[in-house]
Amino acid sequence: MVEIEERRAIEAVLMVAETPVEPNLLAQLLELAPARVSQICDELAQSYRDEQRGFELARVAGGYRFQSHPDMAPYIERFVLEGQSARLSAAALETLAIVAYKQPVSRAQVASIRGVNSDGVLRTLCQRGYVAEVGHDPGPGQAVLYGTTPLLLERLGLDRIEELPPLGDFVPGPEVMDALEEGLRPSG
Amino acid sequence: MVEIEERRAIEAVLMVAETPVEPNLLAQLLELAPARVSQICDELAQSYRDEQRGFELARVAGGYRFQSHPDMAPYIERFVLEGQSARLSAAALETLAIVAYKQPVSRAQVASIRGVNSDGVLRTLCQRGYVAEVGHDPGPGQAVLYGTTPLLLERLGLDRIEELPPLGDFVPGPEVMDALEEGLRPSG
Amino acid sequence: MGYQVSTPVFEGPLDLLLHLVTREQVDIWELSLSSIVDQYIASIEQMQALDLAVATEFLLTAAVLLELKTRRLLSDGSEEDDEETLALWEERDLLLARLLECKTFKDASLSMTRLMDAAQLSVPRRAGLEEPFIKLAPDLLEGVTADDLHRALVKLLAPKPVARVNTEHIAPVRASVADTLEELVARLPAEGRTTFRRLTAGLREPLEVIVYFLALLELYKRGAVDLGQAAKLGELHVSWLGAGDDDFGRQPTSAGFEAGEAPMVDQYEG
Repeated sequence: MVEIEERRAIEAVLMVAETPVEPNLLAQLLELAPARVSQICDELAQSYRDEQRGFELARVAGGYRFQSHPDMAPYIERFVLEGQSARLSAAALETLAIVAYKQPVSRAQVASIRGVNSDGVLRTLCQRGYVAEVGHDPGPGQAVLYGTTPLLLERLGLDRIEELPPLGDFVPGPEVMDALEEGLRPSG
Repeated sequence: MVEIEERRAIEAVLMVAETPVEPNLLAQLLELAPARVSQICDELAQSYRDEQRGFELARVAGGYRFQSHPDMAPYIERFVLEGQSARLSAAALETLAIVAYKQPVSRAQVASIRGVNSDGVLRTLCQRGYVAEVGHDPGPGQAVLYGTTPLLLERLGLDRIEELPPLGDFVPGPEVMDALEEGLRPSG
Repeated sequence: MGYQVSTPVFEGPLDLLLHLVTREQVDIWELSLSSIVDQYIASIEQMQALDLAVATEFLLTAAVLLELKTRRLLSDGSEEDDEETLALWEERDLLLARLLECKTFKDASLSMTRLMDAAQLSVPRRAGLEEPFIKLAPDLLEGVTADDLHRALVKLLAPKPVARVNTEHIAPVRASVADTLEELVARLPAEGRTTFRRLTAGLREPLEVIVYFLALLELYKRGAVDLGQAAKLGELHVSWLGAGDDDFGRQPTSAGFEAGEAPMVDQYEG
């Protein structure tokens, strides 16, 4: 691999990574020695400093990641306060509901109930402290299991999670009844 | 604000954003004219190209975002083992095309074009977040109307839905019409 | 990743027509339905799982083709009246317009696929905020209640409405009990003693068989035939007893039915 390609590949991977990437993993991806990876990363970090970029390449928790430059913190704060919509998205509400009622629950279980991959939403909820890892599935694979946190209870104004409205008395909504009726109506 | 600070602030904000950031929001954060923001972003994008970075600054779904350079896709594929969005079925793509070009459009209209009930496909597309309810038909029945979402634009890599190739490009040519007419002659 | 539906031909009902008519230059009126079915079964066997949506759409397609073909065969005569021809042409124009529209969107969807594939080469950054800033973000749960969570889950767990095959375009089978009665009265005296199975051997539609059964019951009620069955679900034996006190000769509609109105089988549907 030519040198420029190595550098570009590392930049690309770090750009899409959601958590710090260990040099060993980068080395494996690029079929390079870990020492060489560290060297390239150091060079990259230096070049961003030289160019006075608004981001930096930092070594965090044993890996590398892109992050905003500390000098830019005031802008990030304004972005967070003014830019983000403060409402919980429908996807997040659904995911939170599944975790609250079905806990402890794995990512795969959440995805199968929602019908879509929900990893990103779960991560956001974890970051916000509403949901947390509560253990591992004893079965093969040992999937991480998620549950709700005391912070969530506090925000919902509940004392215990058992105070959530019971699911037992489930009645299909009007749209389901409509659909069923429609389906049963003889044609013609 | 000195020019270099504007550039750095934009780089920093885009680094922490999870969805494309509209130039208006950046303009508000930086107290700049939106046109100036667009200009800086274009210059940034150009500088990344000149420096042969492994990432690029793209204009997608009405905003700016960092993304990996398409040339680096082979490395990203190795890195992101699952995250890639699953391919849509042909039925889903057809329905998506109808919604994209005819929006706002009702379920009945979609079904009449496709020739089959398309409720299930529409529901899947809504769940994926590519299509959403955008209003109600003012006529009798007040049918729900569907349109495409910014997420679809992201998936398509487009800035605005108007960037889709015009539908006229896909109207079958005279040879197909002839073949159809020939094949469908009612009396032999 | 499940299976790859590698049968674009059968993806939609209109697609099939389109494919056969344009690409293979097949005259729809000379189409062999059985060969399409064979092709379809072969393609299903290649799938690892049966895609119900595809299967349903295929059945619908087959039904449309069958109906078009049937009409073609039935209207083969030279004494077609003008109105009927006109209606057929109108139907053809409608079908043509739909095929063109369908093909337009199908091609548009292919171009969208190409856009998606190209866009997929670039992966967006979604790492989000760094730790110190997360705490700054406004409380997402503002205004969210336990009832909201309950509602969200109930909606998720609600049984999904099942798609229904629209069969309105398929012409109903126009077999009537009155007609069948007439046919049986003409046929049974010569047969003397027979079985229900033999009587209905030439019938394909379950509805037609049901109509035969209803007609036989009517004759039994009037004492014109005797029915016997050796065992439960066994062979049903039919013996002709004679016209009895009713005259079945040329006048099939009688006291058992509404005067002059031969009941359509539709009335016997659940």
